[in-house]
Amino acid sequence: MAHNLTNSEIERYSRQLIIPDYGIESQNKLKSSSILIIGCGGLGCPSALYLSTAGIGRLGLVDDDTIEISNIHRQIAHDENKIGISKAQNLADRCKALNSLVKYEVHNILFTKTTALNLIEQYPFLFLSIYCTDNVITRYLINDVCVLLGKPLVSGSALKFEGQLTVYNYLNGPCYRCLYPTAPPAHAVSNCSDAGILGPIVGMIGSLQALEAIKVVAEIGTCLNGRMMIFDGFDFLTRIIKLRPRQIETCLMCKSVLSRENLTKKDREEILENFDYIEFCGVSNYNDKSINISIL
Amino acid sequence: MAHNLTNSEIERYSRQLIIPDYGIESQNKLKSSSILIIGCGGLGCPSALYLSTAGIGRLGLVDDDTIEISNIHRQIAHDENKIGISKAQNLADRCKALNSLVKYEVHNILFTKTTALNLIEQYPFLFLSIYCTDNVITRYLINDVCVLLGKPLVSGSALKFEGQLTVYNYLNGPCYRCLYPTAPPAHAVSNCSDAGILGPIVGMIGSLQALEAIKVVAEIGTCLNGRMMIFDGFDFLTRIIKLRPRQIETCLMCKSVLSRENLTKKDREEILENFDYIEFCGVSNYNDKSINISIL
Amino acid sequence: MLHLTIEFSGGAELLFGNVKKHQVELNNDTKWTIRELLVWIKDNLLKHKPEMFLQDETIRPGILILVNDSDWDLLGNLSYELNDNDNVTFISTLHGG
Amino acid sequence: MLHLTIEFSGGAELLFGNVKKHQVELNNDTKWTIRELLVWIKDNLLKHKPEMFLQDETIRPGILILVNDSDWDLLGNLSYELNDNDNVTFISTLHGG
Ligand SMILES: [Zn+2]
Ligand SMILES: [Zn+2]
Repeated sequence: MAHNLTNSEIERYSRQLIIPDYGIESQNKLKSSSILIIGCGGLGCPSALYLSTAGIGRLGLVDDDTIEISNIHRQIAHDENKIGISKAQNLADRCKALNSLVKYEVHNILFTKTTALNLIEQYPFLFLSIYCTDNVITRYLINDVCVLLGKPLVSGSALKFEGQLTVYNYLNGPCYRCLYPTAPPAHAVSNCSDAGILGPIVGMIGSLQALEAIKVVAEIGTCLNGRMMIFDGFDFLTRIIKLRPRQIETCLMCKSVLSRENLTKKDREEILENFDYIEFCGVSNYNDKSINISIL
Repeated sequence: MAHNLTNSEIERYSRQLIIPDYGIESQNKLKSSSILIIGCGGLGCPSALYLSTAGIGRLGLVDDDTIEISNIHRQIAHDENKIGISKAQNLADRCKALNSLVKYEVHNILFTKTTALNLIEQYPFLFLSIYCTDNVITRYLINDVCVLLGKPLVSGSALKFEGQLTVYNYLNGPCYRCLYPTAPPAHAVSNCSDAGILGPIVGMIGSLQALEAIKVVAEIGTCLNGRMMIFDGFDFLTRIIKLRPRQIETCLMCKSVLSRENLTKKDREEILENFDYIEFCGVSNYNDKSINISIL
Repeated sequence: MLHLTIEFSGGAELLFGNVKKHQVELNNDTKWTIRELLVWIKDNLLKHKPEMFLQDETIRPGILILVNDSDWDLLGNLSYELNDNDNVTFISTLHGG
Repeated sequence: MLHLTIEFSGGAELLFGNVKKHQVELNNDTKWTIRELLVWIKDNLLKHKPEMFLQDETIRPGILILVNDSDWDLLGNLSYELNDNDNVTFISTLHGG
């Protein structure tokens, strides 16, 4: 079939090209697609490494953090002599050493209402992975921007020995807000700093985020939209659960999008502007890492 | 509690130390244990990276192969400018950049009857991951050596969109030979060169091999001994199946070990010597990659 | 008797003495919906911090309820009537990464 | 009728027209054990290469049989008598990595 792969690409990707369910057509789609990874920590590292080696066309890496000594037990792209360096830049450098054919873009920014929409608009396919010190507010914000722009969102999270994985806002599946219309109380949210996390758990979930992103981009197989994988690594139990469909009647974002023919850029900006994320999540700012609470 | 961790180790591993089910005792056990990774390809890379960053004491890396262009789409420790370099050496270098506190040992050797026993004897805990171009003969050989030495074996394998994972020869669980007493016909075995493999699949299975190895070493949680995880990444289905117990009556190796009080080094050598692996597997030598067959 | 398996994961088990799996038997003279089960769990299994489990007589935001691995929202939410041998799971959303 | 779900994975599906999941109905005038089922599968579902599926009247080495996610060896091997709605899975061992 017709394709835009060079001989050197065919050699490099040969072991995935010969998979009957993948093939040259999937590689073509990968090569002409862009993916944005938000968070270059525990999940972002394996996700980015595998998407890069698989040959995605363009990879955007977002993180405003720098590498700390307590990150490197699980963030396998960050060498011990890189403490203090930008995570996004360092991950891009590591990926580039593995595959220089990919176009990398580094965004050392904090996700806020103003930055989010502009950034995500630039990427035809979006793939999410949240870094460890993340907060609920960023999850709602990224979700909402994806819904407003009609982009699928591969969501992974991990804590201690556990992991969760799903694809939001894809086909008939729900978005994050369909599933969680109300934010959890701020004191009920724990993160890797206070509850801990084991490296292989983010390795597994991050790798699977890359898998789902490849399947979405190549339009092959059955993705986790409308389903969620729950993994308990301590007892080694997996379950795949069935989720509610998109909530077009009650979800604030899905409703806004589906009630109009075509959203303009101005419409999207207004919808985001009118929603008070800080109040909704009960936090003090977009980068709220200060709440130190008992675990749950 | 008493521990042998330095302050800098406590800082580095803090996010896993604070997991209630892990804690300082597990880290102590990790630090004083050795693991041998056989095969530094698709599965070996994530396994080694996560065991290294987690702080295993000593990591042995075995592979007689050099890096090829068709490896790097899935072997995330091997940079594109390292073609032709030893896989074991390069993986050790990459791990060392992530965590120089670990002791690394590189073995650029082919596994045969003569090399296997000597090598595995040196490692109190053994962890297996087979490289992609591997053959059945090596799997039986490694299994048998582990049974003769009483060492658990974390086994992963992957092909196309699928993965399999289990822990052999651990507690009451079966060994590889208990489960497969007869080798498959040589023409029925396919590998990554002829059937293909996707990077995120080895990423997932390799990460989970590191998880199970950590649990075996730290003696925590419930491992996959007596169970096997089967993953279908195309349709995203997981299942965990229940396996037969150790076959002390019929398994050639388990029987030899359990029928005697204490095996001496000479006993082990004799048992291996008397078994014709090449005939059993129907291949021509220990490094038989020549059979090019239709897939299955 | 109505036999249920009740499971907690994602951190929700910390409210229940860190026990992930509970086998319970309920007297089935009356019908049991999730609404009544939540109150029963609060009164009989919950160890502390009831406000971390229930809010305004339903589950607190951030915990997903599953019946036999299906989102309770597909089954009628609080009004779902429990059957013998149902598995009811409470999953706390994880945010780390 | 005896209703069975028959699944193939790990590459075994390639012998069956690349179809992973088959729903079948068997006439249950007589009892069905795995022994008979193997022959029935060879005659009715197998597309080609019977020697890649059966050898010496049992499954060929390298394929694991599961009944309801349990190793058939736990259930009596060839003599296991099938029940209505059983799931029988054939898994080819993977060797790659
Ligand atoms: Zn929605
Ligand atoms: Zn055995």
